[in-house]
Amino acid sequence: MNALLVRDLKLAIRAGGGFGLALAFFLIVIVLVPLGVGPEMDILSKIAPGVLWLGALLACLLSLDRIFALDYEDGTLDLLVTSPLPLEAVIITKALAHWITTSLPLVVVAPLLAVLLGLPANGYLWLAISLLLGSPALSLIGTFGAALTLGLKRGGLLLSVLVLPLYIPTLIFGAEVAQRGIDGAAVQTPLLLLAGISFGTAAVLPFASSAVLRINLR
Amino acid sequence: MNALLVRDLKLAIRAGGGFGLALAFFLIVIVLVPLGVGPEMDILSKIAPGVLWLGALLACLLSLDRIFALDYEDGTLDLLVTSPLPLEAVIITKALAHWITTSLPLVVVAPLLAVLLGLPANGYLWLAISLLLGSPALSLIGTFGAALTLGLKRGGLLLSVLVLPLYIPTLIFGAEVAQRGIDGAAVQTPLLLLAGISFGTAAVLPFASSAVLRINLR
Amino acid sequence: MSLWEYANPVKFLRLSSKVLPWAWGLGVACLFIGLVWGFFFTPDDYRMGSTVKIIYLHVPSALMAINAWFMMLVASLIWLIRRHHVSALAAKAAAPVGVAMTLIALVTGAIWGQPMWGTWWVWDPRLTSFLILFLFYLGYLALWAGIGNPDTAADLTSILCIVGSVFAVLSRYAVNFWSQGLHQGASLSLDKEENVADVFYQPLLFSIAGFVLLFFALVLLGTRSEIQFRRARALSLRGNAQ
Amino acid sequence: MLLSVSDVSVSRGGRVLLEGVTFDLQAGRAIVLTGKNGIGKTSLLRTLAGLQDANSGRVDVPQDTVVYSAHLDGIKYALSVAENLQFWGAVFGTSNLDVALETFELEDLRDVMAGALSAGQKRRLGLARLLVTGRSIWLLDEPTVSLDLGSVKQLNKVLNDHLGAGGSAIIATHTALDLKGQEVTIDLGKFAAPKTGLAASEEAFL
Amino acid sequence: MLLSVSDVSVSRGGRVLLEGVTFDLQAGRAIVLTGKNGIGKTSLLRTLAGLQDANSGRVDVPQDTVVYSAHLDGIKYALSVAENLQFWGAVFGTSNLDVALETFELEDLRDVMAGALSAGQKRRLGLARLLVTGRSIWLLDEPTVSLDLGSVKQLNKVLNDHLGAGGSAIIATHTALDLKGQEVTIDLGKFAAPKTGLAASEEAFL
Ligand code: HEM
Ligand SMILES: Nc1ncnc2c1ncn2[C@@H]1O[C@H](COP(=O)(O)OP(=O)(O)OP(=O)(O)O)[C@@H](O)[C@H]1O
Ligand SMILES: Nc1ncnc2c1ncn2[C@@H]1O[C@H](COP(=O)(O)OP(=O)(O)OP(=O)(O)O)[C@@H](O)[C@H]1O
Ligand SMILES: [Mg+2]
Ligand SMILES: [Mg+2]
Repeated sequence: MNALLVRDLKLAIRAGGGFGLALAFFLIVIVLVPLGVGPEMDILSKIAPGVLWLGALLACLLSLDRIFALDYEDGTLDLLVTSPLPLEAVIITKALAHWITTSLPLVVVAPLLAVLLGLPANGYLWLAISLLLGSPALSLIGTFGAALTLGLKRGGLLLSVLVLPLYIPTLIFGAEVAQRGIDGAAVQTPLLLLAGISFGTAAVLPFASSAVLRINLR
Repeated sequence: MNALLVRDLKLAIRAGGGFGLALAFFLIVIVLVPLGVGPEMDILSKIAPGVLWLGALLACLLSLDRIFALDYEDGTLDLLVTSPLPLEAVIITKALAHWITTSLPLVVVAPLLAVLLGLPANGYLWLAISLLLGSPALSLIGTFGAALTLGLKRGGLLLSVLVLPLYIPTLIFGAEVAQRGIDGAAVQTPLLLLAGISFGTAAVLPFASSAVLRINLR
Repeated sequence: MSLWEYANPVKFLRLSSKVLPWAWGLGVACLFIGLVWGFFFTPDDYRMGSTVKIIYLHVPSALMAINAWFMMLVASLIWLIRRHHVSALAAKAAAPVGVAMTLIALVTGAIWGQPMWGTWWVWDPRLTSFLILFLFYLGYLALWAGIGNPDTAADLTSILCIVGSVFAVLSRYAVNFWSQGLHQGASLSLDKEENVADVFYQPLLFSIAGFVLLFFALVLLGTRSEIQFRRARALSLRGNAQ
Repeated sequence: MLLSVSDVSVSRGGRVLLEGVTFDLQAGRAIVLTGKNGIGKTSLLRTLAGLQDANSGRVDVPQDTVVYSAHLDGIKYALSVAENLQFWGAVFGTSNLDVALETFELEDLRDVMAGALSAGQKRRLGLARLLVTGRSIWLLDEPTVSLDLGSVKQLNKVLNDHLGAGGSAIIATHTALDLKGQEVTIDLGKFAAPKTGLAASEEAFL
Repeated sequence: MLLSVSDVSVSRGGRVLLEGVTFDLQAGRAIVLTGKNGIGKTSLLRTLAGLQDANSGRVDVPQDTVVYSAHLDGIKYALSVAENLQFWGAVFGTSNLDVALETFELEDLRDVMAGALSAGQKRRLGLARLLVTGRSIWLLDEPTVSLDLGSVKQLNKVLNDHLGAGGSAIIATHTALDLKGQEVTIDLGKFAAPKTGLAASEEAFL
């Protein structure tokens, strides 16, 4: 398990700045938003929590196809499935590796980038917390989507179409936590729901993903 | 040339709804935005032109890696480069195929989806025109980016990081045309600039892309 | 004789060919009665004027859009558990019909919304979650279209349907949480105070019955053509064997 | 008896390829599968490896004894030769790395990124993985592809050593191997299903 | 003289692999390149195909006469066998599809999606492409990989016909081919560069 995690992290880093890339993408999206919607700070700061969450979602999305596709294409997945490792554990490890390389850096810098969008200061903490609690769900759901589209060459667009709708509850609760944090309202309910989604997906989705993987390798 | 175009379109369609997927992705992005930033129509309609342009940009982006990567992985590109077709023509054809499968459908439905964001009615036409004029540049720039990241396995994130900054002028002028259309201001200047970018990239970038391709295959 | 016997594709083809004309006939008749009655023989609503008549298309299609997904869910479960091909193909056939229903509901709703709320669209929870359902349909269809091997596609779409259902319910809840509504509450429950008046209610029931029957007919038709498609594939596999 | 296959039919893409396949594998012995392109060698091996279900019949493979080596070698180009092998060692809970490197003459390439290997060197790395796993039954799909003559000889020796040490192997190949009489060659042509044979999931529609 | 290589050195990954490579290719003749894994056969062929520059020396290849067939066959899995060949026919402005299908016994698979082919069938499709292009100089990188014995014989025949018709070929291979004395075999081992040889772009830093 450990070996797999280490290997995945190593590969992500050697493929050219595993950590940096997700960050750079996130940054670019955050910069593009004012360029698209105009520079008025009052509008920007109103949409800031949502935009930050959407940026994180997209950064996550764009790195999903690396989770299994590389291993599938070079035959590693066949060998992993026939190895002594339980497939569910393989899947959780891969989701974890994805989370570490993609989401974790985002959680750390999101409050920094929030400055660019004029997010009110009392929102920083809750933004970070919401991302921290919600992003594992993004990786786990994404892993499921990646497993579904395994057999398809460059199925990036299909993957997005499958995964983004599944991201909706996470997005809503996540943005809501950040928004309520800014408004000074009670964040407890959406926060618990967010954590609930992360735990729920961690408990259930790996089984679905492993079934899907086996079907795809058949 | 024709044969290549037909083949690329065929492949896009057989890979499962080449046309439909970009549309579906676009729709999803348009739905996610309110879910992130909140349901207030007055804010949404203010950011609508920018969001629609960003959505189109992302839909474009997500399908870029199909342009060369598949042909590279299965060895076709080696064979194409050593074939009698001039490489620049190959590149323009591939950009065209990408534009037809991705951008063209977006141009058609963007005004429809604009309803969801409450885009003022007088913006529909200019939105469509701006997308029509600007999207060829997106495909051409994207082709260049795809050529740059060719050797990298699943370089989707890197590709985005390279290409998105190059998209900035197109995005700015495109969103500006749509915005001015709504405000009833003169659209001529940004419109000409937008068209200029599309023509300029069509005239110059294929040469850069073909140099890059040759280097990457070396 | 067990009901499962009709899960055999060949038997299903035979039985459905007998049922299909009835479903068509009854469906068209009910819909015709419902629409004609509703459009021409009911008074205008005191608040909404004649626009209220959109209800005869809007409500049945919205109902069917949701129920079609539910049917797909059940069919997917049956396929995964009992491996009846008919079940998987019925789910596949229901999806485009469901999408069409969703679109009808969206479009009629938007047309209704323009006079009633002064806007084609608002991000009301009911509307939003309906749009989200549409997205789930799109994903489901895209997966079917993307995968070549029919059995693999059946398996994967079934799993997606189940996982998707859970997330659709979650989304529904989340959306409620996210915005307050403008849209009508449930008004068909029989014991409610604010029920639509009887004059509107009876033709509506006909129209709903018509939609249900037509849905049934369309799914039967779709399933039949999917089965025939697989049959042709099997025959050509046998013929083209090298 | 290590592994037994009785009356198995194998299908792929909806068609039955092989039927009535029956054989046993003993410790210290090898089975060489031959047959023309497309007969179903790869499909049979995938069935034995548990990646694909048999269309009918019984496949008995004891748990955790088999290692599968496919057309593709599962090599990570961004890892060095040694790192590639280390990973599989960790997955299979073993660590006889050096032996594997030495056996397939990869010591010099130990720290080279696998992406910079030639076709044959990659194949040798893929084969070295077998030694690292410590499994006793090897399922090999065309192991000699891309190998030069020296490497084929070396592979032959490795196989003989493996059989000598009580291991066993099932090998699909088009090139002749010299396994000193420890092998049974099975021409899959004799199990070839009639062209009209359809897999169960297709039969259902007729 | 169709193609000539004089005193060429070939480098890959910053190291010189081969140096002083010199040979000529005549019409109706073939050159067979041999040498152990990693010696530089693929790199040399890529140089001849114009995909890679020679480190030094002269490569003379007349324009539009060469077709290259690599380790990978450039097959589109989502196109049928015939569609794959048609495409290459259109690119090279030719249309002798049926001959190519017949020669490599692919007629039965004509309308099968290429993704559903076995390893050897894919290879045969890749080889059939050569016939479709109508080019006279074939550069073949390990053409016999994955082929069954019958197909190897068939390939041999195709090659002999090609040479007989005045075509020519350069073939990197580990398996013996029987080209009726029309071939010159070059063991690249004799051109192997010393291990310390660096490519020009690396030399520059020393
Ligand atoms: C695009 C806009 C609209 C959408 C997507 C939409 C969607 C829906 C949905 C999903 C249902 C639920 C069916 C059910 O669960 O039973 C429904 C029912 C209904 N809608 Fe709409 N609707 C829209 C606009 C409108 C408008 C503008 C009106 C009128 C003011 C309206 C009036 C109703 C009524 C009366 C019902 C029946 C309520 C019930 O019995 O449940 N809708 N609509
Ligand atoms: N992308 C690369 N980067 C760096 N070095 C490489 C790369 N590709 C190949 N090499 C090195 O170049 C050498 C020659 O490789 P090449 O593929 O030409 O050998 P080959 O003679 O075709 O071998 P084989 O018979 O195994 O196919 C090898 O030693 C290999 O390690
Ligand atoms: N993904 C697939 N879908 C449909 N049919 C397939 C698929 N893969 C292989 N086949 C078919 O199954 C048959 C057997 O393929 P298999 O790969 O098992 O052959 P093989 O004996 O290994 O051949 P080779 O020696 O060429 O590797 C072939 O006729 C092929 O056309
Ligand atoms: Mg095989
Ligand atoms: Mg080589």
